Amino acid sequence: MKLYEYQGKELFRQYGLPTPKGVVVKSLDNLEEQLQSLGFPVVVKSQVLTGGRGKAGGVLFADNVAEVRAAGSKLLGSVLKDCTVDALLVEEKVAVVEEYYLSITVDRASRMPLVMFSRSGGMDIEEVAKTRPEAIAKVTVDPQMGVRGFHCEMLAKVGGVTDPGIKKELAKVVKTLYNLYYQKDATLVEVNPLMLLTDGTLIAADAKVDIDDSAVYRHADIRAMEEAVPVAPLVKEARDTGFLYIDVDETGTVGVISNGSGMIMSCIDWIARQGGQVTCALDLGGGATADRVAEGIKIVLKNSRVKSLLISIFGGITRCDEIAGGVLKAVTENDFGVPIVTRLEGTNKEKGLQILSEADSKKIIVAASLPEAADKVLKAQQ
Amino acid sequence: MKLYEYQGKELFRQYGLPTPKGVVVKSLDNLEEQLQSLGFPVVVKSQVLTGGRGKAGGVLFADNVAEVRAAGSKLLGSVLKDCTVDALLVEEKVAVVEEYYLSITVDRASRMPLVMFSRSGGMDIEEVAKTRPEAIAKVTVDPQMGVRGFHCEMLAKVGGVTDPGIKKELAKVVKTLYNLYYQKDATLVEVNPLMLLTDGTLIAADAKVDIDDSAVYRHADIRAMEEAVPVAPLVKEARDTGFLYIDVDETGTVGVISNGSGMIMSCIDWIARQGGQVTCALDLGGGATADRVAEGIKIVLKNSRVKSLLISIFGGITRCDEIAGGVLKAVTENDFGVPIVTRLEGTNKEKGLQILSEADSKKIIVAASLPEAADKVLKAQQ
Amino acid sequence: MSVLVDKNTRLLVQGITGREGHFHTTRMLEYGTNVVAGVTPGKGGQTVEGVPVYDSVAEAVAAQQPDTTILFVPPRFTLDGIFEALNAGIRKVITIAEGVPVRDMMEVYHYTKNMPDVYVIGPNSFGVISPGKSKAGFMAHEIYSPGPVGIMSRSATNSYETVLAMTRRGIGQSTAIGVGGDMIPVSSFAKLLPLFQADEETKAVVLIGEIGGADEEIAAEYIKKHMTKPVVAYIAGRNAPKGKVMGHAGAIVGASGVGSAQSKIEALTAAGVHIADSPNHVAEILEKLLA
Amino acid sequence: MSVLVDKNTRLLVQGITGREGHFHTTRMLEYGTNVVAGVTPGKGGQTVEGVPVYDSVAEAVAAQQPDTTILFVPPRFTLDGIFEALNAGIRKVITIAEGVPVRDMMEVYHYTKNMPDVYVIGPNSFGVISPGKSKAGFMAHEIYSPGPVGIMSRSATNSYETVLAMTRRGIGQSTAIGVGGDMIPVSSFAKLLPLFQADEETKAVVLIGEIGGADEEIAAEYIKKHMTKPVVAYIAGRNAPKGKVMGHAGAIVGASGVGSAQSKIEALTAAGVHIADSPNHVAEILEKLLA
Repeated sequence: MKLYEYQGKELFRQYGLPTPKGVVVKSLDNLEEQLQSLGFPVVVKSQVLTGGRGKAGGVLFADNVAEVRAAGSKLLGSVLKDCTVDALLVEEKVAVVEEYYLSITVDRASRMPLVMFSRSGGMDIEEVAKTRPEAIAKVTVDPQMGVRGFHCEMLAKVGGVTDPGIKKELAKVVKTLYNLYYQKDATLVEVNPLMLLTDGTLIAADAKVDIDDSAVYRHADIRAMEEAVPVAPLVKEARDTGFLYIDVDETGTVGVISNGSGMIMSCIDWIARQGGQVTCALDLGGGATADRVAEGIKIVLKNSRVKSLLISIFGGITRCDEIAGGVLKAVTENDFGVPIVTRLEGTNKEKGLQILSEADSKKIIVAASLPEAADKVLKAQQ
Repeated sequence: MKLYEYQGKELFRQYGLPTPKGVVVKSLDNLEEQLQSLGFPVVVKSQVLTGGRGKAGGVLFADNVAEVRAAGSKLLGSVLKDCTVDALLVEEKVAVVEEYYLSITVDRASRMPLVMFSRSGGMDIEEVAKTRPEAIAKVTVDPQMGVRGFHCEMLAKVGGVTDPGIKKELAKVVKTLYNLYYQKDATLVEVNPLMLLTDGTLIAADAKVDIDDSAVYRHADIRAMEEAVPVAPLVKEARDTGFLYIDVDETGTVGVISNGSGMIMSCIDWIARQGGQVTCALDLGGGATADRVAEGIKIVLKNSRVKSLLISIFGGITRCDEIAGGVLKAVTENDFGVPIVTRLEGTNKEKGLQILSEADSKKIIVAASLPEAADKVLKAQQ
Repeated sequence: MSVLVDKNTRLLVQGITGREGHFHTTRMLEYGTNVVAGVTPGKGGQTVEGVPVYDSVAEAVAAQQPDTTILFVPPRFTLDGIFEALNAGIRKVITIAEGVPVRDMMEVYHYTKNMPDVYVIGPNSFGVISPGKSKAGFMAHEIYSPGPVGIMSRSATNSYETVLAMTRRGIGQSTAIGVGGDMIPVSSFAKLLPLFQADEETKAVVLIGEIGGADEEIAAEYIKKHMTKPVVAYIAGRNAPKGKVMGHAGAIVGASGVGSAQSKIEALTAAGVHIADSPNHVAEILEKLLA
Repeated sequence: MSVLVDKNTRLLVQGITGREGHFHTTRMLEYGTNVVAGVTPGKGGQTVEGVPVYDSVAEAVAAQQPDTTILFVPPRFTLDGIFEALNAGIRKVITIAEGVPVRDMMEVYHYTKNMPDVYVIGPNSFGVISPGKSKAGFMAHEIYSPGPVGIMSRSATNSYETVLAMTRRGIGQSTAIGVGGDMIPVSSFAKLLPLFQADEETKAVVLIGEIGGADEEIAAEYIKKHMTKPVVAYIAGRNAPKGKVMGHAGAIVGASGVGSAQSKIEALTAAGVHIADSPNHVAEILEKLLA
């Protein structure tokens, strides 16, 4: 679960990591009142859950309330890299000496948190990664040790920080951020820029935090942030039904329903190989009943880009007869113009095929294998 | 560092473990005012750092302020099992269904925290340990796992708790106490009794907490409790000089100074074997200088039970010439009536013996080995 | 022979009285698995399909000496369940739950990483099956057949596809292991390859990976150095969608290319592994290799 | 031969620029120890008695390949220092600091407990010496002499007494190890006994224990099962004072008697160990055993 910058900063402050003084603005009514605790100049930052916000024009500067209003009028409600801007974070500008980069994510090879630090922070960090990878310090932290003095020493040394005072500050920030990362079940915590102020302290000027969806349940404070995070309507509808809806490609024309991400990837791969393109996919997970399968089909067919649908199931926990029953139910109860190619294997396969063969609908096409199904789902569009 | 009951309970409350409502009383002035937040009846408990307080008469009951005053007059300033009572904890009595026992200490064999629980808590728990050891559940907790649901299940099952509601309460208390134990560097946390109230909740009616002396430095809250804890004058004087003073036996007549607890134990063993008894010992640790050795000798000789002193040093980091210099300095600068048997080995031994041989004092006796030294230090008393 | 489970396996089912636990216990018993005990706290003394139920793993171990356990417990109790099993001395743990927090499995990984004889399969695994002998999992066992090919897969469905294609061609399996589809599988390819290399019955190994992580690359290193048996690999996700990326960390780490289908295929190819384009292709390659 | 340290040891000194670190580096060099590098953060590039100093253990390892490290750092930095050394791949760590928090060493113990080739000696240890070859510690090396007896001791001073008595009788030492006097020594007797059992030069082993803990009892189990070489033990503290006890936990645990001098002596006697009454007595027994 991705958090907005202002939500990430709430967590930062909870852990004692300083952030600039700021106010979240969701409407321009009473703007003067909303901003009364702030000094000027300020930065007006669009709250969106994607990177590259600055370069896309989502960050503006203002010297007074009128300028904030002007910026707000421009930004609020606008669409930035596919995300609608519902909120702004208005923050006091701070006098900056340097801009650092600091992040923690997971190193999947060693199964350890990976801390990355560079003195060359700011918007061009990805360029630095390409042209001067040695300028980015990377340290994995054994979670059974936790982050230690020597980790911070290594980050500072490779990252190019030599001043003892700043090293000490950095160590404090790294330890704080690690604790937040670990205790809050984050999969990403990124501060870019981490600003060095004139007084030698460090302050988090941005916050990118992603929390493990599977662990949100055990953090009441993050659960409370959840409702502010927008979810695409079909993703939400799928989630409420217990399914996972995935947007694959806007130019695609095929919908895929399957049980398990591995099979979904294989379906996408096969259809691509046959020259087609999947636009969205739905993962039923294990053990879906006929009623729920019918629900899933309805959700996918709400995506108007879907011109044909491939349902590929390998029944383990999931039973093929339930899938077939769901297909039948969906087709019977609705008037889709979309052909459905179904391919069943595994538990109760014969029973499922029996149900489909008795359906007597031109929209229901049966395939015996995944290659055949991929072929048929594309031909059905012609 | 042992904490008073009321200090331990401060920690309990900090971690969310309930305790009875209470007030710490150090003087009987304005008693009514001090107790105004409490309801009656109350328990008046002497705050001492030793066990068996109840059986020794240190706990009284009172139904009103006058009775508290009477109890207080009796207890405040009294001596309970060698400890002077400087403070009382006056607590509201609670309606109790059962009294449990719960503690966490370290299991030195497995190097893991050991949680012990019994449904048969209260003053007779040691008797239970002897006669019905199976009634006390003992579970070691791998610190890399932390305390888990299954640990609590095992404690409840062996301890004899079957009610699901109480089991849940117990699990909460065990987890809380474990976190306190681990995070606060405790070497002992004991709640006896842990009271089951009529509403099915558990409450800590007593608190015995011992914090690892080596780790107090990293807990500001515990450092703040330190000044309230009384330290025997000689122990304090030794600690301020950087030494460790140990009371061995009130009936003893020999003082021992050495560098290292192993050697001190061997000195005590040897003197016991020769029919003598050590009364106190001072551990110089490593690397003491002549000045500091002289300080150490002065501290030990302030104990009037010391009729002769054995100094046994095996120099590693510690240098024998510094020891000899210290002996000389102490004897020259003071007028002790006490003979000092010195036995030196290791680093700069010859130089040390040279210094002692030139001292020309009848009070300075040199021994070549530990058995000889033990022999001489006892003969010197005759 | 076979690996991890066989006729001698004494299986414990944690969460045996739950809906899934009960259903799959029945299926496993039908398959011939020696399910010796179950655990559900508070349900000790009951039986499920004749299998005795205990309140704790420790009690089940004392009474029935299981050597392997499978957890049919919800994701939020999975960490406790795994630790309980390890704490009671069980060395083989199979975890099927989907949606276990990443940090929990990180803890299990690091807790067990220096224990050479401990295998934690999963999470989000379909289990382990040695066809004709024993199964500990929920896979559709009808598609499996005994034979000389060991299989490890991150994806349940892709391994089913592969097994079905193999079985249709008359190529059986020694053991099939679901290493699990989550971010942090505990005992992954590199930890399991030595078992197949040592197993006399296994003549070839199939590795079914997918994009993300570095387990296929790490496996490639092991294969290069130690495997004498042929390995066939299928990597799913060459055309998988890219998620909306927040922050730069992914891009910085990704700069090395590790985790992409291309990186995995290159590493495996360099290790002498046969690369298949599809589950069906795996079976075709095996047919030639074993001919 | 000898154990843990010898002529081939490449020693790192953590905290080399401190007062103690510098002094004992000099003493170790005098003894012939191959001190290859030192570490003090911020002092990289300096030298101490000709030994190059680095900012971190990782850099020292990259430049000088030490295989063993000794920490002359204050107790509150000991945990960091040990973890830094382990993290950099050093497998033998000697910690002399006194006053390290118990929890810190608990963490080190559990972090390393499944690493068969990792030895963490201490804390509160005098170090390790293989007389005539190498020393990594602060012991008064003048009293040692090369010979056939391996020594492990919880107490520095009691081991010095014993060594002196042995040397005076012409009985030398293969290696002497201070396992440390704290509540939780990391690599204790039972972990070290196999080294002495395997060491060709060692003909007999001396174990110097004291009251408290169960390490002597655990060692007795190992000796009973695996040791073919004679073992002599001295247990200090038979007449040690009892501390003022708070709470009942100690009494409940103590009901079994484990930890008392009597329990240790009984366990060791049952394992065939020769019990000495004093350091001097150890030497007397050895004289007969080796005659």
